[in-house]
Amino acid sequence: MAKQWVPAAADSGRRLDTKTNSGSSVRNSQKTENILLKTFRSVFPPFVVFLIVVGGWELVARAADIKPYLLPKPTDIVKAAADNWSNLMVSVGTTVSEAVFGFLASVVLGVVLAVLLAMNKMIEKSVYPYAIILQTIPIVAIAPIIVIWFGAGLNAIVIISFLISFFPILSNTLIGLNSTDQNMKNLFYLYNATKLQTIIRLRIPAALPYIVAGLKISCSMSVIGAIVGEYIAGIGGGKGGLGYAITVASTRLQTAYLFACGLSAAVLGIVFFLLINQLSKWLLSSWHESEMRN
Amino acid sequence: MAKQWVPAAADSGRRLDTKTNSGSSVRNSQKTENILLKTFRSVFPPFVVFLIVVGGWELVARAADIKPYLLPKPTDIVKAAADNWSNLMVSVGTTVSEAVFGFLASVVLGVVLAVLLAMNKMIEKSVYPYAIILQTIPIVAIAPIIVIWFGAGLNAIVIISFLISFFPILSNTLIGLNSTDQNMKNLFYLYNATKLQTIIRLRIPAALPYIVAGLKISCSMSVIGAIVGEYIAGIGGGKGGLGYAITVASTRLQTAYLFACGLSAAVLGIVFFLLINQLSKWLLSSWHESEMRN
Amino acid sequence: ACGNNNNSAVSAGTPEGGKVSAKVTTVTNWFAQAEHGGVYAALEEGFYKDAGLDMTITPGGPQISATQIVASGKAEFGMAQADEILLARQNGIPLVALFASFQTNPQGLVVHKDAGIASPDNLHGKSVYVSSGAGYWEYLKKAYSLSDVKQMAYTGSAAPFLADSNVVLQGYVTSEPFEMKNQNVDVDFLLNADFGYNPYGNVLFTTEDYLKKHGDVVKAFVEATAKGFEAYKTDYKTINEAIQKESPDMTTEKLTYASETMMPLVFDGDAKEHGVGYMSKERWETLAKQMTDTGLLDKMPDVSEVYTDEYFTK
Amino acid sequence: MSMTTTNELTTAAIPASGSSVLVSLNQVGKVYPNGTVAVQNANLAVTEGEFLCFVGPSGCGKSTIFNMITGLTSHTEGGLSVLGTTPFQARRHNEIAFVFQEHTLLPWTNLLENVTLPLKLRGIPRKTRIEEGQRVLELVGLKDYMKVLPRQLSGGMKMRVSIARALISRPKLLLMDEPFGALDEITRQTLQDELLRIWQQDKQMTVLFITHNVFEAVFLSTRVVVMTPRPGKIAQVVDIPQPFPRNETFRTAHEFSDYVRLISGALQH
Amino acid sequence: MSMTTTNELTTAAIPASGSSVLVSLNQVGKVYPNGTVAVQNANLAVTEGEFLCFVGPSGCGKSTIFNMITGLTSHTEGGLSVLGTTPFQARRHNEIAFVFQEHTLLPWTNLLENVTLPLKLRGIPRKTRIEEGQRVLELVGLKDYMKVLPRQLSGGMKMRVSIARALISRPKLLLMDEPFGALDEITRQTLQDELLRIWQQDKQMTVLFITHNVFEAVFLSTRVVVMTPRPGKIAQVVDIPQPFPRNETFRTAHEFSDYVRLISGALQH
Ligand SMILES: Nc1ncnc2c1ncn2[C@@H]1O[C@H](COP(=O)(O)OP(=O)(O)OP(=O)(O)O)[C@@H](O)[C@H]1O
Ligand SMILES: Nc1ncnc2c1ncn2[C@@H]1O[C@H](COP(=O)(O)OP(=O)(O)OP(=O)(O)O)[C@@H](O)[C@H]1O
Ligand SMILES: [Mg+2]
Ligand SMILES: [Mg+2]
Repeated sequence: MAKQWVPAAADSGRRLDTKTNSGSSVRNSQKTENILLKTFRSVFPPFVVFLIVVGGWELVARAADIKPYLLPKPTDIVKAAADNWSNLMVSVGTTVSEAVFGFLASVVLGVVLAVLLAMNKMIEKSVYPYAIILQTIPIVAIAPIIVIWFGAGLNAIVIISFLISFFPILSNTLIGLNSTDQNMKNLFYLYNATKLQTIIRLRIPAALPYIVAGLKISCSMSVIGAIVGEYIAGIGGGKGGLGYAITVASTRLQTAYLFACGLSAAVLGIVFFLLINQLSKWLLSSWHESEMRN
Repeated sequence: MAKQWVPAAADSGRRLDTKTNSGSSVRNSQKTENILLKTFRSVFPPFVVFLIVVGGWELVARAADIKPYLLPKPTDIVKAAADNWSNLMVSVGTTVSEAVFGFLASVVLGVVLAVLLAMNKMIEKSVYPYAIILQTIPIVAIAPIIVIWFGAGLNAIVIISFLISFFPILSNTLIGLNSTDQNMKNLFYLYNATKLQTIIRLRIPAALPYIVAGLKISCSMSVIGAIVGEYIAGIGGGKGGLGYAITVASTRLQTAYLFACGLSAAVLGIVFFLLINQLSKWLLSSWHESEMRN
Repeated sequence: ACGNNNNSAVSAGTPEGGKVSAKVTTVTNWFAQAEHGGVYAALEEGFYKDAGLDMTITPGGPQISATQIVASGKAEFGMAQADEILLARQNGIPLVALFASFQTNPQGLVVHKDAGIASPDNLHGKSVYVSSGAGYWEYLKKAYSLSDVKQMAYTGSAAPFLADSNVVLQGYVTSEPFEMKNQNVDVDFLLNADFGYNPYGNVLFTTEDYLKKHGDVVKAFVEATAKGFEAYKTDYKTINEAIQKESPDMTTEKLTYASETMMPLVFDGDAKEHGVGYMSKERWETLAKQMTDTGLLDKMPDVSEVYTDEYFTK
Repeated sequence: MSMTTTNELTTAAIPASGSSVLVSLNQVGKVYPNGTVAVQNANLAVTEGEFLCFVGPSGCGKSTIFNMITGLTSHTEGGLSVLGTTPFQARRHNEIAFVFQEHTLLPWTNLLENVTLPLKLRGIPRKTRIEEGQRVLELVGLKDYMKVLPRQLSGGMKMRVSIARALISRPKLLLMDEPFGALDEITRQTLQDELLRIWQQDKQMTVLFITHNVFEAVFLSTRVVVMTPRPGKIAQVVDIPQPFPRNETFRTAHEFSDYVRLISGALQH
Repeated sequence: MSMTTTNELTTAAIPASGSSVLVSLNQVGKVYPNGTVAVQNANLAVTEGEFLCFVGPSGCGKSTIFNMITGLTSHTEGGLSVLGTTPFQARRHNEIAFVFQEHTLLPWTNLLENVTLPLKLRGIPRKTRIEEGQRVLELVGLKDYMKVLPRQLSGGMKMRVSIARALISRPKLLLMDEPFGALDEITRQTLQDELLRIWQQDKQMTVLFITHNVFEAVFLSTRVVVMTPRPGKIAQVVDIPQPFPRNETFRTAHEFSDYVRLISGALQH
């Protein structure tokens, strides 16, 4: 009889039970250690990949003698960023504020419009195509009108950022609102809930995973939107954002600084994303599979 | 005793029971009528809104005497489109093929990458930030490199279209894959399913509503991507797409034709969207709330 | 008219008999237009072929950087403004200017006739749409103390200009006045060259490396291109038809207007004496100094390395 | 033994004298769009204050009848009236409550919020809501779990929360679809007693109750509706004219086993 | 009357002679992260070929014990072995099957696909899968519903599909969490008989079975594990050393009611 005793909480098998973490019989001091270990584990792999990517890039660029004006080395980029640090920071600051406004507008209008559409199929059918037009019509085509109607600079840029980041929120929210479990809808229906109550107390909470998925897409797109906005409707000069900086670096053939700006934009996008990610964890971790610890 | 008999299937109350439609005791001829009526009902409201929007636009433009080079009237746009019909069709054709390639690449790579990321948290943590970078780094910043590496024209354009439309699919699919119901995951785990089986037989089908939501966002973005690509890395000449046509029309002050091109892009986007919508209906209508008839 | 030849540099060579034979590509700076007339003429009339060059002309576009494409070796020859070449060299891209299409740069500012702007001195308080980072604007800003001018990003659209008579737009003297006339807008044109900033326009260039290795190919290219411009001068109508094939949306009138406007800018000045395409050290030095003064260049470059005039023997 | 059996037609025709008819089915039929005939020719009149149990084999159409009464699905044949009006109007009176066959708890909010949802939807103030919530959670033995999320409960506990939610609104018509199926005998008996107590307190409440347990049906109800499958029909309606309150004495009485045997026989038939 | 009651400690120590121990719990405990002590000091040795029923009040930790045995959740105290190895290794033998308390059907595919899933995951060819699928669907009386999607089924039918899925893989160890709770008496008895028949055919199969129905527990099992709540403990293990096959005679025998009374007493305690 080959019996094998397994001591508690020492089994290494894959744990599907998201309800448990490392087991609460473990003592407190060990818990703190665990948290440190976990943080380390979650920070370490991306860090290693980062090192590999950046190191590899640097090495390949050096080895193959890739010209910096074609593809600058990481060191070139860092140097360019350091040399222009104060300019870069001003640009980043400008872009951040534009992107934030654009994103907030997207969130508010996207969710509100989705709710309106979800409440009435007829409205959805009539209005939704225009939302798609808003997303598909090339910004360059309507940029002049935006500039003329809303004035160049911040206004136009925020509107362009909004136009670019708004649709993913609208679309995802709408699908989420339409995905509510039939049993729960029946529950609210039978308890005589008004449409508004059903939306607020049932359909929006149930759609949260979808809404958050939309936010995750939109948040970094709002950065792109701000940059595109600066590019096509921006004001030049001292307070130009990253879009302006990129154009200038591009015409001046300062490839390394161009990359520094581009990567700043990417970092901005990632920071926005991580913030939304935190929000998502906070909203969903207690009840939705997508954010449960495991 | 105020009793009120309700004859069958004649109740006008709100029907939450998606399982039933108009009641199958209705005779066949009536059914056909119903279908016609339904089609009419679903086509009519958007059509009315269309008339109102376009008519209103025309009237306001005429009344306020808005200059055609600022905001052309619908009639101007139609005329411009008719005058340049064959050019326009060539441009549309070019853009369609670029967008389709870009979109297909997004779908395949987006879903495949999401599956890889979903299979391993470590990979997800390490690789996902780079996906965000891909989406956030301004295309203008890397356009010259894309052109040098892949050559101007179709290649570069498809890649740009891909870069722009890829993230929504990746992000939504990943969230969807992570949303699988715990009970079902347990089921597969206990039946000793391999990771691949769990992905294919459980997590992907369960994630379909999210994947489709991603497709709905991406499909029209691939059109935008193709246009941006043409604008940035396109080649002019006879076979230029809508992006080229827009650039040219813009410098030539042909605002009406510019709008005709922009609206063609929008129509393209809507057509793409409707196709994906049909796909979604076909995939989900039998089991997921978001696409059940009601 | 697209596609790049990856192996073209390899195939360049000089077989016996002293005649070159090479497959080469030229990247222009925009979609095919009259301003590129000389190059297309040389292609159409077979001057490149006669010189042993199997030439492909790739039109540029808004974000297609001829300097980077040539620097990467995907093309042998490119087209850019003189100030761009100086900037490129400062950023480590070893380009050499070979041939200046325009003695007088066609770039300038379009202004409404009724705005009363006769010189940059009158620009105070106006909105000016210029490409972000443009060299001439830095010069004008400094030379005319235009810090109170509202600078806007130019993205190719003229709509803001049409909407407001206080708006000033960048443009080409060969193009924008014609378009504006078509829209019944009365405009004046301030040519940058008239106000002190005159980099050679549409300069054809190659890399130092290519020049060193394939001097004979370069020579053949420059000579054939010069012949092309001479041919274009007399026969621009037929060449324009070829250009129209590349850019079908160009009207004949537009091309004609451009051709007629550009001739003095190409063939007057030093070109009269030294031949079309000629470049002088003084002009390059003036430009380099202007750019250094405005801060576009960190330090004065040695202009003798920037261009070569050894193919101008007249 | 005063056991009476009425067939469906006479039942529909003769409501218990004096009280008003709350729910009435007249030749009601239901065909699902896929062609399944779930219910056929169902006749039934439920008078105020009744406690009516439905028994019948799995898939015979019990839940379907409930869904038609609540208006969640439409009947495709016959006539149906609830609280003197259409099922779709009836729910507007806020006098109907129900327990679904599958517990339907909102996963994002705690038990108290889940249980007090019907009150919240009616705009009852927070203080009352909390009091009432505590009351009904106590009733089902889950007072300690007020702040817990549904996913931390066992299967039986979730069902008990559903029951608490139905009881909180003090309904006039209470529909329960196998509420005690997931419960152990003791919890079940406690809840049976509680339910009868509440029902008796307020003689106005009418209960429709689906169960698979014939003992339970006999113990609880004034009448038992026996259904047969394919297509779902009401086979028999058995009166249980035994006095309330009922207790262990009744459970062990001879009549009790007689009723059980009668109904079991009708089911087997 | 040959009724023996062993307390938990001795049960763990003395497995039935001869056969090997399939599942063994040694002072097993489970504390959920939120602090709930779900199971405490559980000792149990299940030998091959046993039919073991678990009874106990709602929330006493029955499902938790099952989850620990299948490795879905880890035990936080004591030692646990399944099929001679860890719970996490055990499932790799492909010899465990189970019915969850809540039916877990894939909504996007039909009953046949749902039922044959375990075979598909093992790469069994399509033809065999269809044959086996039809066999087990017939067993639970749902052969006509092969091509139907789960949402078109009644509550009890869904549960029967879950049962069919568990039976299809002819497991060595079968865990069933209240499989018959949602079924009417007749379907329930049919399935009980079927289950016993399958179990007896193949003397190697061991069944762990959670139920709220003490009659069912006594009728089916060789031993009944009685649990008490807060914290969940094994209060008593009752042997039912009655011969198989069992039938109506056993159900009406005096021993039967004695066992029922004994276990009900242990539960009430
Ligand atoms: N949405 C639906 N579409 C088609 N058929 C359905 C649907 N819902 C239920 N049915 C069918 O209707 C019949 C009756 O179902 P119902 O749910 O009313 O049974 P039930 O008596 O409640 O059974 P149980 O006791 O198992 O819950 C079944 O045969 C079932 O397959
Ligand atoms: N994920 C969880 N997190 C915290 N507590 C839990 C969790 N799952 C179950 N519990 C608690 O553990 C205890 C036992 O739960 P379990 O599901 O094992 O009960 P059970 O005996 O199966 O009851 P039932 O017969 O009602 O299904 C309960 O008090 C429950 O609240
Ligand atoms: Mg039912
Ligand atoms: Mg349980």
